[in-house]
Amino acid sequence: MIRIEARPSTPRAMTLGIPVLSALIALALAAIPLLAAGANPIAAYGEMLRGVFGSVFAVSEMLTRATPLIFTGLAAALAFRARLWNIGAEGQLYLGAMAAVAVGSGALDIPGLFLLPLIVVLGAAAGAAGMVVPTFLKVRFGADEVVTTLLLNFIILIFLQMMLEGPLQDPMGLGWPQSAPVLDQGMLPPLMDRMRVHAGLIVALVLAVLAQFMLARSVWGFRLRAVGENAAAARHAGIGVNRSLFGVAILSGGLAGLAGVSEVAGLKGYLTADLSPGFGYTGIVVAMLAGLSPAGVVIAALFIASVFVGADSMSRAMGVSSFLADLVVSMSLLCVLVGGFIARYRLVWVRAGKAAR
Amino acid sequence: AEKVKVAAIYTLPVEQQWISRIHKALNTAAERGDIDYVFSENVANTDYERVMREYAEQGVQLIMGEVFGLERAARKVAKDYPDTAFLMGSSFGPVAPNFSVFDNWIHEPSYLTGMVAGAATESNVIGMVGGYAIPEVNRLMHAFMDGAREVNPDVTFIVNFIDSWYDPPKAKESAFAMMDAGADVMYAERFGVSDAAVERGVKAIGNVIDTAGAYPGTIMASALWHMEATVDKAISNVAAGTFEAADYGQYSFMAYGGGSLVMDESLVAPETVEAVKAKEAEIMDGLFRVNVNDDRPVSDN
Amino acid sequence: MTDHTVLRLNGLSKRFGTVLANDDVSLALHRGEVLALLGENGAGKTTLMNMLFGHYLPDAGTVQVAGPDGVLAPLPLGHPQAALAAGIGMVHQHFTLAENLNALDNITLGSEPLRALRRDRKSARQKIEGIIARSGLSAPLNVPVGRLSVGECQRVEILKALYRDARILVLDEPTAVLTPQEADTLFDNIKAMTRDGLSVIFISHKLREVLAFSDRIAVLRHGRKVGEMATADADEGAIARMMVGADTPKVAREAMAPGAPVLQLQGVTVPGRSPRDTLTDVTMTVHAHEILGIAGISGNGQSALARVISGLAVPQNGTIRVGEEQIARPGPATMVRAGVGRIPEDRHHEGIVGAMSVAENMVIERLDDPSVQARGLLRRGAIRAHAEALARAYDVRGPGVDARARLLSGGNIQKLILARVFEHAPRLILANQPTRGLDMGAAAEVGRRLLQARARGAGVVLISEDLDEVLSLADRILVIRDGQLVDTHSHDRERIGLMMAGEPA
Amino acid sequence: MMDLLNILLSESFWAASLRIATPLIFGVLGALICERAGVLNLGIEGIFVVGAMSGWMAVWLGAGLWGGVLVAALAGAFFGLLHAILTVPLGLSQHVSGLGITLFATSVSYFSYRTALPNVSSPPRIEPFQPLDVPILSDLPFLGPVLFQQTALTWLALLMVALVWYVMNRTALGVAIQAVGDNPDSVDAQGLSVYGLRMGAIVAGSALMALGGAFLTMSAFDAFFFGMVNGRGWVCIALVIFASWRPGKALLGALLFGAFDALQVRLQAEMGALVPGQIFLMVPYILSIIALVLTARSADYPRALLTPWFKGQR
Ligand SMILES: Nc1ncnc2c1ncn2[C@@H]1O[C@H](COP(=O)(O)OP(=O)(O)OP(=O)(O)O)[C@@H](O)[C@H]1O
Ligand SMILES: Nc1ncnc2c1ncn2[C@@H]1O[C@H](COP(=O)(O)OP(=O)(O)OP(=O)(O)O)[C@@H](O)[C@H]1O
Ligand SMILES: [Mg+2]
Ligand SMILES: [Mg+2]
Repeated sequence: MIRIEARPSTPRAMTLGIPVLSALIALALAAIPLLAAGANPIAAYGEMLRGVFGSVFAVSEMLTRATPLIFTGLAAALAFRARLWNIGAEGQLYLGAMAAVAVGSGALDIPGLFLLPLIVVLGAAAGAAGMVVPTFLKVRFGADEVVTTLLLNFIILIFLQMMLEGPLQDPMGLGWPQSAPVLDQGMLPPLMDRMRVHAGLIVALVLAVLAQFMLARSVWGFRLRAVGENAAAARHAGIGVNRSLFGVAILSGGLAGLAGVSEVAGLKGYLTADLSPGFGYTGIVVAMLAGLSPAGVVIAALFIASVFVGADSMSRAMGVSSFLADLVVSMSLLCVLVGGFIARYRLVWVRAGKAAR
Repeated sequence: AEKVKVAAIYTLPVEQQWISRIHKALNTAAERGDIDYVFSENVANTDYERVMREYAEQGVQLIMGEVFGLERAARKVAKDYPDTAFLMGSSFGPVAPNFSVFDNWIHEPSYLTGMVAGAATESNVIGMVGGYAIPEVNRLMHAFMDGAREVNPDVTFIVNFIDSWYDPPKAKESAFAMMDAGADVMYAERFGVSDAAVERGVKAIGNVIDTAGAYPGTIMASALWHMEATVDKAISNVAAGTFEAADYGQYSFMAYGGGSLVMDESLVAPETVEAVKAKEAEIMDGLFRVNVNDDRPVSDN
Repeated sequence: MTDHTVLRLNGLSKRFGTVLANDDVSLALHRGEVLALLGENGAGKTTLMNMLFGHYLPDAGTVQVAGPDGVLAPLPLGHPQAALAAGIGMVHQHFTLAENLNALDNITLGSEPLRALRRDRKSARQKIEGIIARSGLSAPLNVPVGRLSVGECQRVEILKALYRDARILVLDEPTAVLTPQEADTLFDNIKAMTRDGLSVIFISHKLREVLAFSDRIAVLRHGRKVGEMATADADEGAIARMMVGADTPKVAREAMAPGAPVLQLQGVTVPGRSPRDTLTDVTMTVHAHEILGIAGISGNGQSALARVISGLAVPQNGTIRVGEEQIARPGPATMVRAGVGRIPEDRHHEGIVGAMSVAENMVIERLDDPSVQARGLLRRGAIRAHAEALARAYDVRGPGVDARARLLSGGNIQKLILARVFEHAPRLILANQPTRGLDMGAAAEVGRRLLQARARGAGVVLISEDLDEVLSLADRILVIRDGQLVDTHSHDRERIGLMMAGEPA
Repeated sequence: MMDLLNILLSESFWAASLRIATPLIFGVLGALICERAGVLNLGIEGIFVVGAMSGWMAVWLGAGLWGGVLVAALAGAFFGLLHAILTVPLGLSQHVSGLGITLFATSVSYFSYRTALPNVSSPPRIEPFQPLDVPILSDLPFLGPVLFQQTALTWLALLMVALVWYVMNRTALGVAIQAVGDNPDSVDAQGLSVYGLRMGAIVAGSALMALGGAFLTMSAFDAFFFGMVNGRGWVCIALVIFASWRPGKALLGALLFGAFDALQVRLQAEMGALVPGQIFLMVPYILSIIALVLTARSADYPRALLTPWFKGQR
């Protein structure tokens, strides 16, 4: 019989070593699809490494892809801390992006000093609104937010399509369902010449640090943790549970909205219905890998981005199907999940018969 | 001669009709031994720019693909790699020195298939199922509708967009709904429509690719797109070092063999065949210009 | 009673991390015998029984059970299935019922092969009805268990064991949630069954029951068995000494003149979905220097009353006054600010946030206080220092104030809550089931603290299903029944018991 | 108005509703079983994909239609087992494991499809399930076309509704599954295996989900496409709650959703000129949320949903 026992404490080497080991195991497992596709795994790993760290360009691309994941990862981490299961970051991201182009692409031609903050604030507000609605339905009617946020993703995406063929459509866009570009002064500036990595990354990092600090050190964070760990006790102790939930809903939705702002005003410049290849959902994964810690979110986002960019680039170099990238990401995720388990628990083999005789 | 290194970047899998035509033309060129061909499919627009740069860095000579979702970014990349030739599906114009564009300008054969459909319908109701209402789609639908109206002024259209490039079951349901509303000829812009037509025994018109073999007795005519002319032209330009920024759209016109009509003459009335062939000749001779209309088509009520 | 041994535990040991929960415990049980297993909170009683039943695998030791032929045979350990097959039935300290199923399904769960294509509910029902007739333990069989009262749930638990033909019945604190009358009936029924050969081990902290119903007593302390005695030879003092290793001081209540009113409820009505959370037109006054006891069978509106006083329920009608102040918008925070200290009924569920530290739990009701925060940031040093002082003052023992509160034992969690409540000298204290599940020492400590607060001038509302506790602590006793309060004007056990049951006194 | 009435009275509309509902019926039943046992299975979207791909692939390789159905179920069961191992004995987050399974199952399907068929220009087709032509019944007015001209898989879905209802409500196994989703301790204390019941339920539920995917490639259509599942799995997650975890209501919910979808394509065709087509696309989702809001308070959740349970820890 196998028994699972919580480790009294996790050795330091293990906290650091196990995630790394898990990632390595995931890469080892990636050899299976590689061999199936007739590629040499050893060469592939080399290509993968080169794809992420081989050049300044590669690193900048990895950072570019990590940026929205930090935002959505933070969105999920904060909400999940309060046991508010926000699966709707994807939709909230698009709400933020819509708000950004609504004001940023010519509606207001004002200096960047005003326009950029306006875009950021409105984008965050739009995302926040997208999470406040399901939170209201939860608090008022008891409607499960996993489902409402999930369904809202679809509704928002369809709404987006409607907007891109209607009010938000670029009049110069030859009829394509896309928005007009954000004015130059409304764009988040790039961090490096000729590279795509942009100031959104800095914003994301600052917010991660801030979130980490507030969660651990502020009364607000205290309340949020209490509500998440035991809402009944928090309510009994006089903490406004609904207020905390709405607060975290606003932050979580706002962060997801910022992911949209950052993608549209930092990277693409205008909005299309395929702005996000599932950043909202991946954010959940990032948050959980991070153990719901904001600082961890940064590391997890960098990890996921590295694996994706590396595997994607490797698939091209090795001439195997580019679907390999998602496959490697998902295997890494599952391995790291199990690794996290092993760090917290140990399996004990017990022979049941012995004691009985 | 040295093989030209060509890479293609597609935002959808290579089975998608539109992309399959480019893929096919490049594969043909590769089989001929003219090029070394690699491709990445299903690349999200977010990642597209990185993939372009990766190929450019690898020294690929010609990069093909579609930049409808990232027109500006793509032109920026092209500027950063002036020695690489870019030939991209795009709604906008070329940019010197190295960024050329193309599009599926098969409105001409679409017009002709419209004539077939308009003549064939008995209920005077034609059903049209589209993916998204984007210019590339709208343009062909309007040409088709114009053609149908030319031969049959009483014809009405039911138009539906399923808001997905890929959902054959949904396209099929949409087609069934139109047949329930009286449509007896279907314009099959998406996969799934012809399947519904086969099940109900009504006729269909194909688009971009020739699926007549898969739906025997159903597809009366198809407007085909051929990328060979475009691709071969670009490859030879690159090989000769004469690649320039240009609009390759014309190579999709019928006159260049980029667009063509196929008809199953056993399913089409002889007088219609005759009328269509006459019109085809007019187009080839430049005597008739098919109107281009990019607006979203709507149902007649 | 014969001397025939039906169960033998030989040298069982079990370690959880650093805690040695059981250390080489041996025990024998005879046919038809009621053995009381006693010990302080955390002494290892539940752990021992869980090993017997197969929930835990012992680190060392063996168990032997007599078969139907009376011959002792080794029991395979670590398999509840095997224990059930050997005729061992266990009623756990916490209910193990599926609330969405009715009693019949809960009772038959696991007794039928899972592969069977159909169930024979008819004969199951007949068998259960037979057991009910024989044992006198009745419960509605067709209602989802979630809608039953705790007393009914407790009976369903025992029926579960009897349905599996248990010859050995383990009862882990079966009366912790029952009224004295319910408890007496339960034990009468069990006694009757022992005459048919049932053997019983029961765990309890209530010495009255132990002395009245057991034949023999075994005592655990810190995981070791420290003694056994025949109940006939035992008295409270002797048992307590064996459990704690020292005498426990008796709490004595001195007479005291009541002061000004500290809590007045006037015509308070709370509508609820079940009687448990309904109050109808309740009027009551609590004075300074007074402990007002609320007795009643569980599920008669105690929770609703407690929710009103702790600010969790907003009455539909009526007024609440704390001291002079009328509470316009009741809420937990308002109540705390008005000087109400609240000891919740369910300490794990409502009393603490188990995943947060002991120190954090100590300040959770006072987050706006300048000693806790400055400009929205926690003063972590101050919080910690405060917690350490408080833990010393109230003798909260455990792995330290930075440890998660859930790691504390039940008694220490209660002390944490007491510390939090008493620290700010509340003028009114709501104590809802404050000693439920606590051992004698811990319970006495709670009583002592409540009396201290009363002496200081606080008013106390003591809601308890343990009538003995109410009798010993309260100055005045009201009975709650069907959401209404009745003054008893008495301290007579018999009379109050009858009023609780709804009979005219 | 007349149009709407005409649509609602037409048999083809109801036949379409049932057809569109079929994959959802499989999916919602599968999700229901998992959640009844206390485990949320967000892997459903990916399990749909793997069912669609593997079932189709098996038929394409010559396994026969029912062979394809079996392969799809087995593939679903495999990914279900993975989810079960991660969430039951290991007790990992059900949300993340589920999303991970969706990503994994989807990418495995796509990667293997592409590796097996590297150079197709149009997707290869199979001979799919044909509508059953039950002799006399299919000629019945109204009921004939609606019920008796569906494919065998639709019938299988309806059969599954009855089967799941029977197992859940009339067998010891069903009672045990309901118990383990409400309070695992109740099952443990009665000598049943919490792990066994939960894992079994997830595996069985996932196999059913995969049939929903298989329907797409083997009945609704005859080829596999990337992205063809298109959110149908997620919809099932919402429908389970709408159905209060009851098979009968699950059927009703799936049918309602199917009906709205069928209505949507018909109305859009009629009124597309007046209203943006997207409005119609949104309707089923908005109605799901409204239904959820209306039923939420009365829904009795499996109390142990999302809560892992470890043996020997309480
Ligand atoms: N599953 C477990 N994991 C870790 N520690 C445990 C576990 N179960 C019990 N313990 C510890 O073992 C000791 C004995 O606990 P046990 O529950 O047996 O006490 P008890 O005598 O039943 O107490 P009470 O009277 O409060 O019910 C305690 O210190 C407890 O914290
Ligand atoms: N013949 C039977 N065999 C097995 N279980 C049964 C049988 N009859 C009823 N049950 C179970 O007993 C419980 C109550 O039965 P009943 O048939 O009254 O259910 P119900 O309340 O009407 O619920 P439903 O809405 O599912 O019909 C249910 O949980 C049901 O599953
Ligand atoms: Mg105990
Ligand atoms: Mg019934």
